[in-house]
Amino acid sequence: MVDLTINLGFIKLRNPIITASGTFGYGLEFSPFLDLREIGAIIVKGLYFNEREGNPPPRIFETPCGMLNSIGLQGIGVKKFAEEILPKLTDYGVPIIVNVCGEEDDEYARVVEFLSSKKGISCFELNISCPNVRKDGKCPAISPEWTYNIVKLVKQSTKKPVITKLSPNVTDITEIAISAEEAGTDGISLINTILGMAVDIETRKPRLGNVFGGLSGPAIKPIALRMVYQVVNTVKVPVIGIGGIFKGVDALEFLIVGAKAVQVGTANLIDPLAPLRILNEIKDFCEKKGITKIEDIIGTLKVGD
Amino acid sequence: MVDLTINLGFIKLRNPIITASGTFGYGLEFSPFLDLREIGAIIVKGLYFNEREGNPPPRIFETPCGMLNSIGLQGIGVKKFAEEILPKLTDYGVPIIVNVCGEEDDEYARVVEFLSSKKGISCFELNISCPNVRKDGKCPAISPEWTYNIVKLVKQSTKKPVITKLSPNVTDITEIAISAEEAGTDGISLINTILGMAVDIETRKPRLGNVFGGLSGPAIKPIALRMVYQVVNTVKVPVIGIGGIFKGVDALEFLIVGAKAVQVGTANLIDPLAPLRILNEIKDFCEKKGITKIEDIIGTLKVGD
Amino acid sequence: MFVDSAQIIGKKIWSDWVLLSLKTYKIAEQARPGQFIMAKVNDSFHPLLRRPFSIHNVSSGEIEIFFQIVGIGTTILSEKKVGEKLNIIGPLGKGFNITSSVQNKEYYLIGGGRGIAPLFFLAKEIKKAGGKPYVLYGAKTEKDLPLLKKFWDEEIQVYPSTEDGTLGWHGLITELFEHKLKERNKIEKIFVCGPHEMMKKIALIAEKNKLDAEYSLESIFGCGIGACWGCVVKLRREKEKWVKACSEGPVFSGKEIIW
Amino acid sequence: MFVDSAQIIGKKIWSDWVLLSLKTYKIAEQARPGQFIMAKVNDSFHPLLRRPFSIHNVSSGEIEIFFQIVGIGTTILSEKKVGEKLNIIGPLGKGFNITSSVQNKEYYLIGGGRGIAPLFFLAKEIKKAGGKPYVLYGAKTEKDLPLLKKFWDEEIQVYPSTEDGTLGWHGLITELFEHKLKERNKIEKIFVCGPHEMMKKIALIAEKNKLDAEYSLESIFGCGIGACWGCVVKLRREKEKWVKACSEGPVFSGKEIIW
Ligand SMILES: Cc1cc2nc3c(=O)[nH]c(=O)nc-3n(C[C@H](O)[C@H](O)[C@H](O)COP(=O)(O)OP(=O)(O)OC[C@H]3O[C@@H](n4cnc5c(N)ncnc54)[C@H](O)[C@@H]3O)c2cc1C
Ligand SMILES: Cc1cc2nc3c(=O)[nH]c(=O)nc-3n(C[C@H](O)[C@H](O)[C@H](O)COP(=O)(O)OP(=O)(O)OC[C@H]3O[C@@H](n4cnc5c(N)ncnc54)[C@H](O)[C@@H]3O)c2cc1C
Ligand SMILES: Cc1cc2nc3c(=O)[nH]c(=O)nc-3n(C[C@H](O)[C@H](O)[C@H](O)COP(=O)(O)O)c2cc1C
Ligand SMILES: Cc1cc2nc3c(=O)[nH]c(=O)nc-3n(C[C@H](O)[C@H](O)[C@H](O)COP(=O)(O)O)c2cc1C
Ligand code: FES
Ligand code: FES
Repeated sequence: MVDLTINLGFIKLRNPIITASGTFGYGLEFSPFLDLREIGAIIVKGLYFNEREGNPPPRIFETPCGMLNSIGLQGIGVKKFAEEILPKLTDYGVPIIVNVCGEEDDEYARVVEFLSSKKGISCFELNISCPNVRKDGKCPAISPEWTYNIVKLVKQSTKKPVITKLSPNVTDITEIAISAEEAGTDGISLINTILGMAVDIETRKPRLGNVFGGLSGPAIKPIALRMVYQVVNTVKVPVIGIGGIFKGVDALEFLIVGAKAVQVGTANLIDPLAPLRILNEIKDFCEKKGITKIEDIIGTLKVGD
Repeated sequence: MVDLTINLGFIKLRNPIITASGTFGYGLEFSPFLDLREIGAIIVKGLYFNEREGNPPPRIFETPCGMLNSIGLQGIGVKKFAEEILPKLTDYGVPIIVNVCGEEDDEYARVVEFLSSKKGISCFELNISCPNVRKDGKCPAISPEWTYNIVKLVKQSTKKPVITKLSPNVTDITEIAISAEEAGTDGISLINTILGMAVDIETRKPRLGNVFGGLSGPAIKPIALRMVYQVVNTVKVPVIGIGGIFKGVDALEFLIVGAKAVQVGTANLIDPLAPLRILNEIKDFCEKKGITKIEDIIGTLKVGD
Repeated sequence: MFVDSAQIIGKKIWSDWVLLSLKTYKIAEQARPGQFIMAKVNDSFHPLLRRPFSIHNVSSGEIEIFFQIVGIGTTILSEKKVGEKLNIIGPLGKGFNITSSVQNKEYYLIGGGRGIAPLFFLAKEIKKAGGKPYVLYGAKTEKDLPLLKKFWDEEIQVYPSTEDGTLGWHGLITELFEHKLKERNKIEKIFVCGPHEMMKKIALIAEKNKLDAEYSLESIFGCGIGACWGCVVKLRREKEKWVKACSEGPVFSGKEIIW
Repeated sequence: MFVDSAQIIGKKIWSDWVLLSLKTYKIAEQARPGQFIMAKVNDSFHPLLRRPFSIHNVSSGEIEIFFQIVGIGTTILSEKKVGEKLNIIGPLGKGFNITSSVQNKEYYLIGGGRGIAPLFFLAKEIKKAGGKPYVLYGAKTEKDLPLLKKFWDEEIQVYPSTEDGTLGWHGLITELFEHKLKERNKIEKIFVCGPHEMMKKIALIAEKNKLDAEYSLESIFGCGIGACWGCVVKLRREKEKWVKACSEGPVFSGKEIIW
């Protein structure tokens, strides 16, 4: 028996597998396929305060070992979420994390204020890193000050723990991580998608209605892993690794460089059983190696000889 | 017949296909496979002033649709290059571009000064963007000022045209491109590799001796294409697109977003015939579409309806 | 909705058209016309995403898919051999609405190119329920109409059209439709699947003739199970909004589609 | 050096060991023992890079490769069928140095696991030139020695060793080598290929016994043609330096290798 529990300090997880925002719907979509209860935590699709239309299609384009998306955070808004989704989702008894969005800095505060009073939400993940909302792909997570301000504001607006989700589209990821930590974030998750584009040579049009989109999937894993490693070595708050995790070995790489948990994203779209399959692969690895506690793997990278 | 010639202003090319530095040796390695003369231009492996040892192995690791490398610019130095390689290479009558490296800013100047007097070099490409030289993956191309200074210095040290090669590991690629342009660069090429890493879960060691390495190949194409598009829309100097170009369609995507020429990198390692195969695929496309001049394709992206 | 590793038990190829029969009990049992499956064509990361295919036919414990080879995924799929397994999810989406009182009612089923795929299953179901399906089956040229015989074998009326006149009506399927409407105009409903431009033209004709119509829309799917919001199409529902084609469609009423 | 699309004309599998015969006139004509080919196992981007394999055997217009299934590339390669094509580049690298005066000289050829692959071709060539090759062939267990019969058929002396004692010498191949050196010590040169740790131990023994030795080194190859500097190994040449294993090796003299 392998002890798979993870203590992030502000929350205890049954296991280190979390489903990434935007790739797992509102959770319920996956209940025909797997027992949601067995997942470490579920992060729901990013929520703005109000309902939101998202970007014009095409919104998805496949690239080598990856995909571009420019969904643009279409969603139902906090009220509908609290009324129609949350009650059903809490029934499953799985920790629920809400991915929080905002067009203005202020909106982040309004979202967490509104939702803080609702039962069943474990913590918030601040999506300050979505490349699909503005045409130029800019977002708060590309600036240390902007990041600091939003995290600070949100921390003042809720007593619940807050995870800040960082963008890879930066020169120095550690600088942003430090800002988030200084502003009081309880945890850091990374990476969100990498800004990219593709062109249809027949029509000479961009493949996405929004021109730019976010790259995700196995293609980006090496970049994600590097950034997670850099951030783990910079901040003290727990770090959650995201990016191209499709198999147990991928998750293990992130844990070894020091992530305390991981999020499974694009993999869910292809294999709705991915979170539990990956979990089982981790379990098998531990059993084979005689590892009795998953936490014993975290941060065990051997650098130098 | 399709007119494939490209005028970069400072140099005319027989066609838009250039071989990327570090993936085509010193050129001669490929003479058993293809007629070098038919390539638009050859960029040789990055040269420091002196011979250089490079990084400890493993130096290469394959990732999904991509590869990490941490060669660390092993090379023979300018003198040996000028004596042993250049004379043979010039015999082929293909434009030769030297990729210039430096540990200190000053070294870039010394390399171009030394080589400017040698016969057969068409222009220089400043490699201010190699992520494999310092352990933290930093390089001049992550800073606008640093970029400006080196380009300025090099331009003062040679009369030959200078292409500046940018790094994708930045928040705002246009800012760096502007710096290079202001400092007088004749052209801009991008992208160099993206900083990444990988871990062997069996040994818990990094897959590369140098821990970090540069990601290249099809996996990064969407990111490269986006950056090239951004830079093309920012500067006036000609832009050369690089990143994951394996087929004619890939090259065409870069031309359509506005690159005036492209570089083929990792593809050479897998298919030594890649530069001419890609060229032929472009030619076929033009013929099928009734395009008589390749320059008519450049910058024809249709955005909006 | 099941994830199943379905065995390929039959395969036919006509140049770039492929018919695969798959053994998949649970999916076959629940499938309705207009629903689809998502198939993973190999277990590599390249291509990454599943590909959507309409459920073309259902018989005891089996389904069929019928597709055109257009790119990397369909090429790999076309190379599969009988006996191999294919990982699929299905049945997905909401299918065509055939009301209970089908008896003796007349329907036009209009399929352009690969759009014919879901209409075979639909025609069979309508016929079984005592309705009268008339299938219009259009394509560029004769060799793109490989399913004609299949319809004949089921004794379903099918009217082919080809743009080059090599078979059936010489011209566009939209013209054939207008022509047929003159012959037979007590139509209960039309069901349409095909290229966007074709469906748009059909929609104009249907509106002019005040015909009830349903269209199976295509868009690029990320997941097929409603998780990614990638597949949206614009509908008029209270107000204009982007609606997920995979889980709320792919079949939508002509009344709500914004072309 | 040629890029060739070589037809697979023969295949044998023993659990995770595979022997492929390839029709490739030009490469076969130029190949020397110790040289290798780079194979693209499919035409996908995943896996991306070619994989290096020693030239295991050469006969008129054909070469053989012999490999162990260890990961994605070798798995895909093992699933190829006779009749399919394989894109290869070869012959690459510098092979073993067998001087002209081989006549009656004695050689130990020491192969651990998949390291045996290049030694078959080498043994045949030595024999043809009138020399006496003695092959030491070591592995974990009996089933990892599928090539024994092949050596016997060529009447080449081969001494197996297994770590578990299921066949031949019970123990490590390095121990077998020390043992054999006592029997026969007028050795002209030894040729070694196998896991790094094994070769390192052999090198110590060879040095102690002042034996001339060549080793075929492995490292991770990016291109195999000297273009990327990915494959370097540390050598003592004037000073210590990183040398490309693919184009200046993979075979190096024991005198220059820094273990
Ligand atoms: C609900 C639904 C049902 C479908 N049923 C059938 C069917 O029964 N028979 C059939 O032949 N085809 C059907 N299609 C279309 C089919 O899914 C695509 O042809 C297929 O995914 C292309 O895959 P590929 O890898 O071969 O093409 P790619 O190499 O990915 O692309 C080739 C071309 O196909 C387009 N394309 C790619 N993915 C999709 C997609 N998900 N939907 C539409 N176009 C796409 C691309 O834009 C490109 O122009 C259906 C599509 C949908 C949405
Ligand atoms: C010059 C040379 C000749 C070789 N000849 C043979 C031969 O005749 N028969 C044989 O069985 N093997 C040979 N090898 C090793 C063979 O190339 C690798 O086993 C193969 O590339 C692994 O590919 P894979 O995709 O199956 O493994 P992967 O999935 O890529 O990796 C599996 C394991 O193999 C290791 N590996 C990956 N690539 C290489 C590489 N290029 N070199 C060494 N190890 C690698 C990885 O580190 C990993 O531990 C040779 C290697 C070299 C350098
Ligand atoms: C279709 C899609 C939608 C996404 N939506 C969101 C979102 O709403 N909020 C968010 O923070 N991240 C969103 N992401 C980013 C993912 O949560 C994740 O950070 C990223 O995809 C990288 O992980 P992966 O490679 O495992 O997918 C989305 C990603 C995809 C592919
Ligand atoms: C093995 C290897 C070595 C490289 N060496 C250099 C170099 O010396 N100088 C340089 O400017 N870029 C170097 N690069 C970067 C490439 O020139 C190119 O910018 C990058 O690989 C992206 O293009 P690609 O995806 O087509 O490979 C190297 C890349 C690889 C893979
Ligand atoms: S394809 Fe993912 S929501 Fe429809
Ligand atoms: S493998 Fe590329 S230089 Fe040796």
